[in-house]
Amino acid sequence: MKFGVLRFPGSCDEVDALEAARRVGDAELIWHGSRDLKGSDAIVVPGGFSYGDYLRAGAIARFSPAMESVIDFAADGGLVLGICNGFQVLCEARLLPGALLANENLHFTFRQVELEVLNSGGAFTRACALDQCLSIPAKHSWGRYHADPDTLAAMDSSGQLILRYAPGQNFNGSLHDIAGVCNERGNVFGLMPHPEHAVDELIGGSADGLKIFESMRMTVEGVHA
Amino acid sequence: MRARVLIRPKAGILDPQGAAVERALPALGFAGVGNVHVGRLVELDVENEAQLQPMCERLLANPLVEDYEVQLLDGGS
Amino acid sequence: MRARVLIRPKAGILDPQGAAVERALPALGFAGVGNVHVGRLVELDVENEAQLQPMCERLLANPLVEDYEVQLLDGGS
Amino acid sequence: MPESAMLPTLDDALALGLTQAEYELVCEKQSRPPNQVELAMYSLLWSEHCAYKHSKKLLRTLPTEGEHVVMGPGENAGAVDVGGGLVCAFKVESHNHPSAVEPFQGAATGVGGILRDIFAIGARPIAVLDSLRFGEPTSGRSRYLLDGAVSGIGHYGNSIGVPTVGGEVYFEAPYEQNCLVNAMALGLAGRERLVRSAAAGPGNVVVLFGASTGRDGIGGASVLASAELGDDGEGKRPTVQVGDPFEEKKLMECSLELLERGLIVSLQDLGAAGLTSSASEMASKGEVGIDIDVASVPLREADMEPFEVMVSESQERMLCVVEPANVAAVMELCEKWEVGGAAIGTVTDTGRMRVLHDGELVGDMPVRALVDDCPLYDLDPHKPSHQIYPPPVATLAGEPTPAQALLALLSSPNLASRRPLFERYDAIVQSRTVRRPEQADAAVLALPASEGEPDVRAALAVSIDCNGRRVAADPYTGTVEAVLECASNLACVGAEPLGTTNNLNFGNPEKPHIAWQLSEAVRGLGDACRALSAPIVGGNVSLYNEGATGPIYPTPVIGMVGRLPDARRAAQMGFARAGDAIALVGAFWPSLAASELAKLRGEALPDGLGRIDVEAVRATQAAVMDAVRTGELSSAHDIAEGGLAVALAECCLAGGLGAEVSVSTSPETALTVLFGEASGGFLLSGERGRLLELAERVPLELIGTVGSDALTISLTDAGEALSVDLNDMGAAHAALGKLF
Ligand SMILES: Nc1ncnc2c1ncn2[C@@H]1O[C@H](COP(=O)(O)OP(=O)(O)O)[C@@H](O)[C@H]1O
Ligand SMILES: [Mg+2]
Repeated sequence: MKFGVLRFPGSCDEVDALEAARRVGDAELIWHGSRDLKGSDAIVVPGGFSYGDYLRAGAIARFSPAMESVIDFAADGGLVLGICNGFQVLCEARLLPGALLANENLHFTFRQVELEVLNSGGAFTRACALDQCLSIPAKHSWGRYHADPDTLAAMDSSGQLILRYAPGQNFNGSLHDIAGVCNERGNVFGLMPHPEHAVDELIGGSADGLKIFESMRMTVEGVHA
Repeated sequence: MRARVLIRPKAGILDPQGAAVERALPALGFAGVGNVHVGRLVELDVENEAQLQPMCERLLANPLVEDYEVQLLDGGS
Repeated sequence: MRARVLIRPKAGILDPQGAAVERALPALGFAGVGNVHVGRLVELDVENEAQLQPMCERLLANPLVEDYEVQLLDGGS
Repeated sequence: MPESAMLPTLDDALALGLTQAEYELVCEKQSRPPNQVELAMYSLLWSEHCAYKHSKKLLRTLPTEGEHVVMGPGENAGAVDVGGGLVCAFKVESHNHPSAVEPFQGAATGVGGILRDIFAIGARPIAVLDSLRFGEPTSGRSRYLLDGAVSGIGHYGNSIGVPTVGGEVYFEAPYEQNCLVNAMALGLAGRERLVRSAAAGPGNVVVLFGASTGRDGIGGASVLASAELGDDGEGKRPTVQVGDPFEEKKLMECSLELLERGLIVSLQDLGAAGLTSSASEMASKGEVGIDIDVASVPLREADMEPFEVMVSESQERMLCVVEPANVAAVMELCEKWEVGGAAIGTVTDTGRMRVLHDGELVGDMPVRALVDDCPLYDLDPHKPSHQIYPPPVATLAGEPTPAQALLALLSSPNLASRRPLFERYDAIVQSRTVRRPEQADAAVLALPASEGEPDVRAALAVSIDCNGRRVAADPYTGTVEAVLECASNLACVGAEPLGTTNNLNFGNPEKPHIAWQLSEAVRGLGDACRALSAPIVGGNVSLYNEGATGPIYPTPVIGMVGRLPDARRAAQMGFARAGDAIALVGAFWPSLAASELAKLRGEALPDGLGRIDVEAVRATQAAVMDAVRTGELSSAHDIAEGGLAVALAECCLAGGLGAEVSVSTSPETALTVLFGEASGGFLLSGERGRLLELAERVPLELIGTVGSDALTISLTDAGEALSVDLNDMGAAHAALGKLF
């Protein structure tokens, strides 16, 4: 399978995501100005600061030509993973419900966090076990997930709350400790922590993030856990 | 025409920046301050003022979490 | 009394946020936009309006790089 | 040459910081009084910052050559060979004054500046480290500066995608009025990709690319503004430079792609003194001339005068020399990365730096005079008859018990955990960071796997250090200690030093006692780097760091880069396994003089530190490095501020394990043995037998065992000296959190 990883001028973690994806399949970078997704089976919108993230994180990036194609791709059921800034972009593009606000501590914060898998049946977590704990680093200033109560209730009942910060790990003040959510259809997933930075024990001591990429491969290739 | 857009966190959404200012002011000797909110200010020249609302909806504000208010600053030009 | 403080980048100081918005708007089909500046908005209740200026100088604005403007919103309280 | 504007006077020259003799020399070099543009340019290039007037002669004594050195001082950054066809470029630079004025932007643009130095020589930046000094955190201003500087560094580094992997911060009263913000950056490049800044090829085009030019940082030179402009008020003269990391990100990618595609002849960043310095240095290094037309420079503000364009310090700009045939391709690439680009001049064979405005000549100077002919001054060093720094204010009263002293030290601003700071930095972007802050004494960054052995990745190790209080007590020995400390940090992760950079932060060198500090420090720096075969490949000098209450502590910040063959074996500093033996390694002769404990007790600085046996320290470092490289140790940590007890506590806290330790001493010398400081001591843990093998090479004493939930230290003849719970140590160590 082939991952396409978007690259904005201000992307920072796109090469990390590319290399992480290459551990489970092929992967290629896609320039923000291009509408051609190069036949990708899944898209990663990576971390960083897309267009400088002035105004609001992701606000400008969502209008890029590449994102227009990603919106169509998602509408056709294609898998789209948004990491950190990518999550913000997907929310701004309304591919995911809710919004990401300034961390409650008002600081950029980098910390290894423990995440609980709330739904291991979906396209992005099928390589995980239910309630499994993943050790993955998070690093952001705008990671406080917010959605209105009705939306949250609906998301909860339809299994869209995928990852949650383990007790004591939610430094950004996200509602209900939410770390990662998917859309109703289950083919678009965003999370603030960085799975691409937890794919090699040598670098950071955890390879738990690989499970996300592995799950996507299984989904695309029709493998069931 | 010069226009000003005031963008504020929607009521009911935690505003940690406002809270931080509210906490800091008494420590600096400013008493009697309350209900502090911090938002964004965008000022710009526009030719067509009818564009301001869609601009806010699409880019300048995020209507899910922010309210905005448009002010026209002068009639000229 | 409710007060509003508008905080803007000082003239001549680089305003990357304003520049980013100015670049983005035409691409979204909003033509004829110029001179865009992005700043901050602080709204608060104060008992003593004479405190507003020192508050701005000391906490709300950074006078080295920002100008501020105080608006009083109503007489009541 | 039209003398349109009024000719500036001697008074203008003095206001711009030139001496009368220097001004007269300028007149001589020009064969006439300089005009406005020329005087502005001379005054900057002949400033201490650009001309190193008071330090150049000393710097010439430093060792700059060695087997690993690929590029020594003189270029934008130095570089060492790290194997596999790769070089590591690195340099440290100060942004002290701008940070004192506006800490967020000052620190942010400091990071931006040092990153440009790295990619200016063709290397992709892979890491940043910071070195900060503030007054005691009891001062509100110090906390404000700390918060602003840390936020600014994080803002820039995080946004541009370069990890901040390490650093240091000290709080001492002499920095209250004069904080230090130094930033170091590292980059990687293919050996053949390195590019120099020398302009070459008369007829070639000079292209300025990146951000547009505004009145940023014009500061002092604004005395030259013509009257018509001057009356428009201060708003027109912003001196705070605002950094835009997004612009720099694009500039960096654009620069690297220009080099990769072979489109440019040479490259240079714009830093202090803007176009003036960049263009003149490029011309000087290439022994050519350059013509620049300021009317071609893209401006952020419409009505800038030629001298303003030449001296503007607007950030995020680069200058390159391009063959005419490649100009179109260069512009195309600038467009791709959405950075502005403009041909603003040409390389000439005149040896002159000529400034034009729409074709009209407004400045004309010999490049040599501008760049090389600034007079250099001899220092007049004299050791002061008494210690010039007042004793620190005591914060630990009476005769503390060892447990009280340990907790006081762990919670003291200089020793408390830096976690609240480094959590504001992205330390992992680019997927190289094998050891993050607080995991090991040095940051460790994996290099690409070699072709033959895909499983084994070598790594770089990097450390930055200087204890200014100890340098104040003894400039020579204190500087030697700082260099040794860096090398010890590298040894703990199994790395051998390859090269060194330094930032000499001192007071006013025209004062004999500061001149003495500076000369002694440079002598120590040279001796130590020679002894370690870790030559100096670059650096920076920041002088005149004085406030109303006196000079800063002399602060020669040392940055050292080393290499280890197998990243997997980089040791961690935390104890890892209950039951492991703990060894004290090295000829370790601690003393309380100038120690952290002495500071907490308000003791005056001593006149001189004990001599160091550098060869013995070096031998210990080599033995530790070899032992770490076997991968058979559980942990390694060197003993620094706070002495043995604090080092043990740090091993416990990092590993979440206690220890039982017994040291041979009597109650009278207990505090010295527990908290005294000296170079050359290490704590290793691991299997007893494995540790004992080391005893054949270096002094080694088994002092205890890892385990339990407390650190317990007993004295051989006097029973238990202290026993402190891990939780209590952890709470003390977290003291810095309250400052943010
Ligand atoms: N303390 C020092 N030790 C060694 N080299 C130094 C020192 N200070 C400055 N240099 C070298 O002098 C040259 C000029 O330095 P600087 O003006 O800071 O360069 P840049 O403008 O590129 O930042 C550089 O090559 C730098 O490495
Ligand atoms: Mg340079």
